[in-house]
Amino acid sequence: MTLPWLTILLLLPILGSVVVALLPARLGGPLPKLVGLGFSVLTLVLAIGIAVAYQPGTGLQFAEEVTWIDLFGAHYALGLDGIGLTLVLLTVILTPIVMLASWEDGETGRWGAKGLFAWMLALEGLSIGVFAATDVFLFYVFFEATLIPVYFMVAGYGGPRRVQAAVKFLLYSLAGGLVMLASVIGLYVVSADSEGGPTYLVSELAQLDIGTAAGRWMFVGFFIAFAIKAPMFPVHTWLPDTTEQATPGTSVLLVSVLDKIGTFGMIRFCLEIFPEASRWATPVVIVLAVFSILYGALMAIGSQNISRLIAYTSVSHFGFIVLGIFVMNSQGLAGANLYMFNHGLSTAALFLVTGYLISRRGSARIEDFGGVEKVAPVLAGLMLVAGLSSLALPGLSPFVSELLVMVGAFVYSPWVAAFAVLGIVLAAIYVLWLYQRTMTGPVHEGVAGMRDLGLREIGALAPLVALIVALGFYPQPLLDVINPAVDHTMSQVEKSDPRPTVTEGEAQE
Amino acid sequence: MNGFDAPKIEYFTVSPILIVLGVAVIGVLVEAFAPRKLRYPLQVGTALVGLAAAFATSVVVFARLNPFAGDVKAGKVVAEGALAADGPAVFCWLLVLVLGALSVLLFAERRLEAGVVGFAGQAAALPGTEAEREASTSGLEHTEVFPLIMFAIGGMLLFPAANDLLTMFVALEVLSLPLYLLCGLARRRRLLSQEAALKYFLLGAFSSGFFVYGIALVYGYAGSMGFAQIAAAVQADGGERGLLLAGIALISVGLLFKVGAAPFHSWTPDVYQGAPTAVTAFMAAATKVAAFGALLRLFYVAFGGNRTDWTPMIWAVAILTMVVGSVLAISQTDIKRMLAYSSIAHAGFILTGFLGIRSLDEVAAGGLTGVSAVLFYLTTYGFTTLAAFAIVTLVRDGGGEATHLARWQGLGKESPLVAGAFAFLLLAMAGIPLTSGFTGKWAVFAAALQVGAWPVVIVAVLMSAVAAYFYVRVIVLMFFSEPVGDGPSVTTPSIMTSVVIGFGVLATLVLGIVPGALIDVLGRVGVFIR
Amino acid sequence: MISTAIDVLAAEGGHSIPLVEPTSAGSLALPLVLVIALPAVGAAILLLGGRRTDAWGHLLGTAAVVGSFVCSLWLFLGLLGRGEEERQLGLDLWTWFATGRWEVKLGLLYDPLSALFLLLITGVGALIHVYSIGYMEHDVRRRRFFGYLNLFVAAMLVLVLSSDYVGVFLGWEGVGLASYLLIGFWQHKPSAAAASKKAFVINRVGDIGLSLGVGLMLVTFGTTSFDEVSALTSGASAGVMTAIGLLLLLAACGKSAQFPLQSWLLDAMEGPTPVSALIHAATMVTAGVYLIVRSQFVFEYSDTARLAVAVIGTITLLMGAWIGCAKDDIKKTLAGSTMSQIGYMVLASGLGVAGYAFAIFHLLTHGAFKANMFLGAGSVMHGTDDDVDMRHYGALQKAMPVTFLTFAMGYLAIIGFPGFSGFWSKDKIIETALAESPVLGVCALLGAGVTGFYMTRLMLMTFFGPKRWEPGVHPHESPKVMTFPLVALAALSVLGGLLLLNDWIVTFLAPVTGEAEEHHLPVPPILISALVVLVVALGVALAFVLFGRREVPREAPTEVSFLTRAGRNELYGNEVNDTLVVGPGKQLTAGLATFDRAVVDGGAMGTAASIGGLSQALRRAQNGFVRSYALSLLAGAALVLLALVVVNLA
Amino acid sequence: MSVTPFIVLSAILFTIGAVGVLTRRNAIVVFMCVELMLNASNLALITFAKANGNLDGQIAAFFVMVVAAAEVVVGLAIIMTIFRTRRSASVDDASLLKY
Repeated sequence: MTLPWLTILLLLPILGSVVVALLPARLGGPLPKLVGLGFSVLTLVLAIGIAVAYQPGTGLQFAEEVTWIDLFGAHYALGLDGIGLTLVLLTVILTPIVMLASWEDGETGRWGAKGLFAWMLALEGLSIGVFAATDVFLFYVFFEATLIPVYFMVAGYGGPRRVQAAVKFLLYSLAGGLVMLASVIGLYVVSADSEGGPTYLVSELAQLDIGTAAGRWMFVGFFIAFAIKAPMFPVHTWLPDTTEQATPGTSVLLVSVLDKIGTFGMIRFCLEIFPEASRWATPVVIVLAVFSILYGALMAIGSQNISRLIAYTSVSHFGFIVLGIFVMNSQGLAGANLYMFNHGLSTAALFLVTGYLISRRGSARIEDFGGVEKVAPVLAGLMLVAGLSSLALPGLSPFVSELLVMVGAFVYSPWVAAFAVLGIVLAAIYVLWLYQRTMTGPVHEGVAGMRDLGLREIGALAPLVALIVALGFYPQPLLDVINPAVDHTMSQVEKSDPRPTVTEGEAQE
Repeated sequence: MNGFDAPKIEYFTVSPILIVLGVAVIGVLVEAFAPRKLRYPLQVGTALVGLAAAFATSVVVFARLNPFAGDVKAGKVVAEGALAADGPAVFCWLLVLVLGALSVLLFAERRLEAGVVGFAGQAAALPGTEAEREASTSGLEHTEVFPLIMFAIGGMLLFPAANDLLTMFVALEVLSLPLYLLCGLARRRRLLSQEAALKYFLLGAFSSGFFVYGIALVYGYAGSMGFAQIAAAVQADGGERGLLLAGIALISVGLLFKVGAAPFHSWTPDVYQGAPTAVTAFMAAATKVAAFGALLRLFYVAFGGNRTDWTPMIWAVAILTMVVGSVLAISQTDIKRMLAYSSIAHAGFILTGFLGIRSLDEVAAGGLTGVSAVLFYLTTYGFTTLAAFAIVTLVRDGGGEATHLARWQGLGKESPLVAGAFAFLLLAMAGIPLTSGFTGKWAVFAAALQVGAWPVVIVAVLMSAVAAYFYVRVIVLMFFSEPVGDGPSVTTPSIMTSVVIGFGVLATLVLGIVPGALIDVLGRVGVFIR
Repeated sequence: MISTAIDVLAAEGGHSIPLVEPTSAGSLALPLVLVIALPAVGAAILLLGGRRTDAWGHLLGTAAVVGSFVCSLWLFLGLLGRGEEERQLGLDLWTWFATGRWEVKLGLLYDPLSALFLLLITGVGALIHVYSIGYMEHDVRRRRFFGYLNLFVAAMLVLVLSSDYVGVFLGWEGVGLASYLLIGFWQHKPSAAAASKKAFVINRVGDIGLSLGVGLMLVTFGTTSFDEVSALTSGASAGVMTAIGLLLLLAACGKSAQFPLQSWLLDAMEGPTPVSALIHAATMVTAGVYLIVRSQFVFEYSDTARLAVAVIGTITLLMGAWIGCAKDDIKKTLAGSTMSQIGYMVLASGLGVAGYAFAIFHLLTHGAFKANMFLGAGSVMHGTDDDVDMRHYGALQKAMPVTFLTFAMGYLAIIGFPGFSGFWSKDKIIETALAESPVLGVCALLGAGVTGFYMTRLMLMTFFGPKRWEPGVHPHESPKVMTFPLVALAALSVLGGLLLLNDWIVTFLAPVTGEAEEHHLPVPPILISALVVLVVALGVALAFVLFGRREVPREAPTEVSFLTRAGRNELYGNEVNDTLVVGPGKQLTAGLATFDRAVVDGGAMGTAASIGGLSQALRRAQNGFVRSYALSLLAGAALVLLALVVVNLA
Repeated sequence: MSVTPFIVLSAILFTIGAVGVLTRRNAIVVFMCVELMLNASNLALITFAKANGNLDGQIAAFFVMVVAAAEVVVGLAIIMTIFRTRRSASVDDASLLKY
C-alpha cells in the first residue's frame, strides 16, 4: 500500500461535502443531491476495495503515521483493525442509503437538501476518521469534530423543537468530551514523564505502565464521555429528545454510526489503554449495562412516540453492547463488535421505515395510527422485518450478536445473563406491541388512503434487509476480521476464556 | 572626583520600545503641527510604520536569542538590569506589536461611521449639544487616539520585559493611562463611554495604589527592587516574611486587576461594554498579553523560590475567575458584555496554565512549560478575540453598533459569511478541536496537570462545558432564529477591518490545525533568564 | 407422594445412554437439503413475489410441501435401508459463527427421531395445504397465507433436523414467527392481533430457557452441538444437568403450551382453522416434546429434571382436560384437549427411557387425529358461516356426513377406543406412568376419563341432538378438496396403532432414546388396558347423561358450578398473568416514564437551570456602582493576603 | 530606632486612603484618597530605603510622584468631561453600565 488509502477514504466525502455546498444555487434541482450521492457511492466503492484488500488477522493495516504536534506527542496516525474496519464499512454503507431514503426530507430544512447532503458527507468523512484513528489526540479531534455536522443536521432539519434538541445533544456531548479531555491530557502527562517522551499513539500508550490511581481516574474520564455517547443510563435522555425532532436520516447516522463511537472507544481506549482500571470498573459497568438494557426496554414499551420508542430500544441495545464489552471474554467481545454492526443495520431500517410512516401521517404519535397493514402492506412488511431484526429473531443478523453477548454474559456470571435475558422478552413486547398498535386492527381514519412505499423508498431499504438476512445466516466473514482484534483486546486486558468444566477426559468415567 | 561610568544601555535590544515610544511622541507633534486634513493619514502611516519597524527589530532580537539552538537560557538582562530581553519578553513584544498593529487598523476604520473614525469628534463637546452636532457634521475626529495607542503599546512592551519593580510600575502606568482616555472617546453612546473611562480610571488608580504599596513592602523585605536580588533574598529566606507575603498579595492585586481575574474583575464588563469597540478589542487582546507577561516574570523569577506559598492562592483565584466568568456570561444579553465575561473566563484558563510552574531541573529541554503554555494561549486568544470584537463593530443599526443579542437574531440569513466567521470564532473560544482555542486549552491544562493541579483542571473542564452553552446560544441566535423587525444590517467594512478579521480567523484556524511550529518555538524560548 | 415418585424414578436407570454419533449422509444429502429447501424457496417466492403470484401461489405452496413429503419418504426408506448402528446421518452445511472456543455449524442430523417428525410434518402439512386451498378460497390474501404456511414448514423442519442447539433455536423461533403471522393472519381483528402478540411473547419467555441453556452448555461443555454434548454429559455434575434440564423444560413449556406458559394456546385459535390444525395441534406445539426427547442425554443424568418434566406434563394434561370440558367454542375445546394430550406426551418423556418412545408414538397418533378433528371443525365452521359456538350446532351428522364420519374416527382415536390409534399410544403412556410413578399414573388415568367426557360432549353438541342453528345458516358439506384430507387423516387416526406392531416404533427409536429394560408391573398389562377403557367408558357415559339426554340450551347457562366457571375462564391463567406480570409491568413502565422525565432528565436539566439561576443572581452583584467595585477589590485583596498567610502558617 | 512606627503610620495612611475611596462620593475626593494611598506608599518606600541603606526606595518615591502627577492629569480630564455632561461629580451617578 503505497498510497495513504485511509486518508483518501476520509477526505473523499469531505471533499464531496465542500463540492456539494459550493454548488451554485441556480443549478438547483436534484443536481446537488445526485453529486452528494455520487460521492458517497464512490466512498463506498473505495471502502469495499479496502475491505477486500484487508487480510483478516494481522494487526493494524493500511497504517499511516505522521508526527503532527511534536510537543504534544500527537500524530496523524490512521490504521484499521477488525473493529475499525467493520465500523468504517457500516458508515460507508449507511450513508448512501440514508441519502437515498431522505431524498425529500432536506427540501424544507434550513439550508435545503443541498445543505443536508453536505453535512451528511462531512459527518461520513469525520466518522471514518474517528474509527480509523490510532492516535488518541487525533481520535479526540475527530470525536469532537463530528458534533458540528450533527448539530447542524439536527438543528436545521426536522421537528419544531429541533433547535432545543440540538443544543441539548451538543451540550451533553461537549460536557462528555471535555471530561474526556482532562483524561486525554492526563495521558500526555503520564507519557511525557515516561522515558519515551510524550506520545499519543495507542500502540505505545498500551505499553505504558500507568499508575493504578491515575489510570482509574483517566478511565473514568474516558468512560463518562463514551457512556454519554453510547447513551447509557443515566445519561441517555438527550437521545430520545434528539431522535424525536431530527429527520429519520439524521437519526440513523446519529444512532447507527455516531453513537457507536462510544462503544468503539470503550474497546479501543478504555480496555486497551487502561486494562487494570477496566477490570476494576467491570462490576459497576456491568450493572449499569444490565440496567440500561432493562430500563431502555421498559421505557420503549412505555413510549407513546415512535421515534422516542426507537431511541429507547437503542438504549437497551447499547446496554447489550457494553455488557458484551465488559464481560471481557471472546464471546462477549466478538458479540459486542458484531452487535455494533448489526444494530447499525437494524436500527437504520427501523428509523427509515418508521420515517416513511411518520412523514406520510404527519405525526409520530402511536395512537394516530392503526390498520396501516391494510392500506400499505409493503411498508408494514418492511416494518415487521425491521422490528423482528431489532428483537433479534434468529435468521436475522442481530440474533447472532445478541446470543453471543448473552452467552458471554453467562460465561461471566449466570446471574448477569439471567437479568440481561429478560431484555429479549421485553424486546418482543415493544416491537410487536408497536406493530400491533400501528399496523393491525381497524384502519385509523388518519391513515386511510396512505400511499404504499415507492420504488426509491424500497430501494433504500432493500440493501439493508438483504444484509440483515445474509448476515443472519452467514456472519462469519465479519467475525473472521473481528476475532483477531478481540484476541488482541483480551491479551491487552490479560483475560482469557475459562476452560469448559467438562472435557473429553472427564466424560470417560 | 573621578569620572562616572555612563549607564550601559543595549540600544538595539531595547529599540522596539524606543521606536514605539518615539513614534508616539512624533504623533503628538503631528497633532500639534500638521494641518487637520493631513493628520489622519500621517498618524495612521507613522503608527503602522513605527510598529512595523519595531516588529522588524524585535524579530532580529528574537532571532539573536537563537531559539532553535535548544539553549533554554537564551536572552540577556539589559539596561542596567532594568529590562530582561529574554524569550518570553521578546515573544510578548512580537505578539503585542502584531495585535497592536491590527488594533491600529481597527482604530483607523472610517467606512463604518460614514467617513470618520469611531471616536468622538470632539471629546470636549458635550453629548447632545449644538457643539457636538456641529463637530460631527464638520467631520471632526480625534486623531490623538493614535499617539495614545502607541504610548499604550510602548507600555505593553515595557511591562513584560521589566526586570525590577520600579520599571514594572512605570510600565503599568504607561500602558494604563492612555487606555483610560481611549475608553472615554466613543463617538456613539458618549455617556456610557465616559462612565467606562471613569470607572476604569478610578479602579485602576485604586489598584495601582495597592501595587505600589506592595512594591514598598517587597522592597522592604528584599532591600532591592531588582528581581534577581529579590529572588536571592527569597532563596536565602531571611528577613521579615510577613513583609514579603503582604507585598506579594498587594502586588498581585495590581496585576490580577489588569488581567481581569476575579475578584478583581468587576471593572471588566462595564469597561468592555462602554469603551469604543476597537479599544475593547485592543484591551482584551494586548493588555492581557502584557499583563500576563509581567505576571509570569514577577512570580516565576522574583517569587519562584517560595512558590509553595502563593500557588494555592493562585489556585483559588483561577477557580474563582473561571466560575465567575463562565457562569455570569450565561445571563448576558449584550454581546460585548458577554465577550467581556468570556474574557474573564479565559483569564481563568490562562491562570490555570500559569500554575504550571516548575523548577528548571524538572523541565525537560524544549518540553511544555507553564510559560510556553500561557504564551501559546495568549497568542491564540489574542487573535480570536480581536477578530471577534472586530466583527462586533460590523453589526450595526440606526444607533450605531447593535450590541444587544436580540439584534443578532437571524444574522446567518442576513450575511452568512460574517455569521459563519463569528460562529467559527465562538467555537474556538469554546475550545472545539481544529480551532486554536482547543490547542490553547490543551496546552494550559496540560501544564497545570503536570504539577498535579488536577482539581483546577477539573473545574476548568466543567466551566468550559458551561461556557460552551453561551457560545452555542449565540450561534443558535444567528442561524436558527428569525430576525426581529428589519433585523441588523452588516455594514461592509473597509480593507482595514477586513484584514483584522481575516487575519484573526486565519490565525485561529492555522493555530488549531498546525500549532506544532509555534509550540516548539515556545518550548525552546519559554524560560526566563534570572 | 412426590418423594415416592423420586424413589421410583431413581431406582430406574443403569441402561446405556445412546450418544449422537452421526455418520456421513452420503447419497441422502440431496433429499436432506431439498426437504428444507423446497418449502423455504416456496415461501420466498410467495412472499417476495407479490401480486404476480396470486393466481398460482396456493398451488406452488402445496407443491413445495408435497415435494418435501416425497423427499421425507425417500430419506425414510434410505434410513430403513441402513443398519441399526448407522441410522444417524450428519450433514454439515457451513459454519454459522465461531468465536473463541465456540463454533456453531449449521448442520443437519437425520436419525429415526427426525425421520418420524419429517413424515408427520410434511405429511400432515401437505394434507393441510391441500385442505387450505379450499378453506381459504375466498380470502384475497390466500397467496400470502400459503407463503406463511411454507415458511412454517421450512422452519419446523429446521427445528427437527438441526444438529446443534443453536440450530434448533433458529427453527424454534422460525416456527414462532410463522405461528405469530398465522394467528394474526386476520390482523384487522384486534383480537387476532393481540392473540398473535401474546403467543410470541410467551414463547419468548420460553426462549429464556433456551438462551440460558445454550449459555450453560457452553460454559460446561464448550460446545452446543448434539454429538459433542451427548459425548460429554456423563462427566458433568448432577446439579448442572438438572439446571440444563430445567432450562430446556422452560423452553418446552413455552412452545408446547405447558403449565405455567399455557395461556397463549387457546387465544391462538384466532388463527384460521388449518393453522390451528397444523401448528397448534399436529406439529409446532409438539416441538417441546421433541426437544426433551432429543435431549435425553441431558435428562437421563438428572432425575430431578425428569421428575419436573413429568409433573408439569401431568398438571397440564389435567388442566387441559378441565378446560376442554367447559368451553362451548369448538376450537377452544379442541385446543384444551391439545394441551391435555401434549401433557400426556410430556409426562411420557418425563418418565425417562421407558417413556420417550411412547411420547413420540402418542405425538404421531395425536398429530393425525387431532389434525383430523381440527380440520373437521374447520369444515363444520365452513358449513355454518364460521360459527364456532357448539351451542349453535347440533344434528350436523346428516348435513355433513363425510365430516361427521371422519370426525368420529378422530373422536374414537382420542378417547382411546380399543383398536384405534389413540388407544395404543395413550394406553402405553398410562401403563408406563403407573409403573414408573403411581401418583402420576393415576392422574393420567383420570385424565383419560375426562378426555372421554369432553370429547363425547363435543360430539353430542356438534353432530347429534336437535338443530340449534342460527337463523339463515344452512350447513352443507365441504368441497372435495377439503374432505379428501379429512378422509386421509381419518384413516391414519384409525391405523396409527400399527406403528406399535411388535414394538416396531420402540426398537426403531432405540438408537435415539435408548433401550428400556422391561418394567415389571404388579398386574398384567391387559388388566391395565381394561382399567383405562373402563375409566374412559365412565367419562363417556357421564357425558351422555349430561348432554345426550337433556336439551342443550342455546345460551350458555350462567349459574354453573365453580368447576365450569373456572374451566370457561381457562383456570384463570390470564388473570394470574395479568395480576402477577402485566399489571405490575404496566405500573412499572408508567413509573419509569415519570422517573425518566422528572429525575434522570430533570436532574440534568435542573443542574443547567440552577446554573442559569445562579448566573441571574450573581448578575445583581454587578450593580454598576464604582465604589462597590472598589469594595470587592479591597475584599479580594484581603482574601488574597489571608490565603497567603494561612498557607504560610500551615 | 526601628522602622515599625513609620511603617505603621504609612499603613494607617494607606488604610485611610482606601476607606476614603470606598466612602466618598465625589470623584475628586475619591481620587485624592488614591493619591493618599500613593503617598503612604512613598512613606514606606523611603523608610525602607533608609533602613536598607540604599537609594532605590527614594528614587522610587520620586517616580511614584511623577506618575501620580500624570495620573492627576488624566484623571481630572476624565472627571471634568463627566462633570460637564452630568453636572455632577458624584461617582454614584455614573451607574448606567451594570449587571
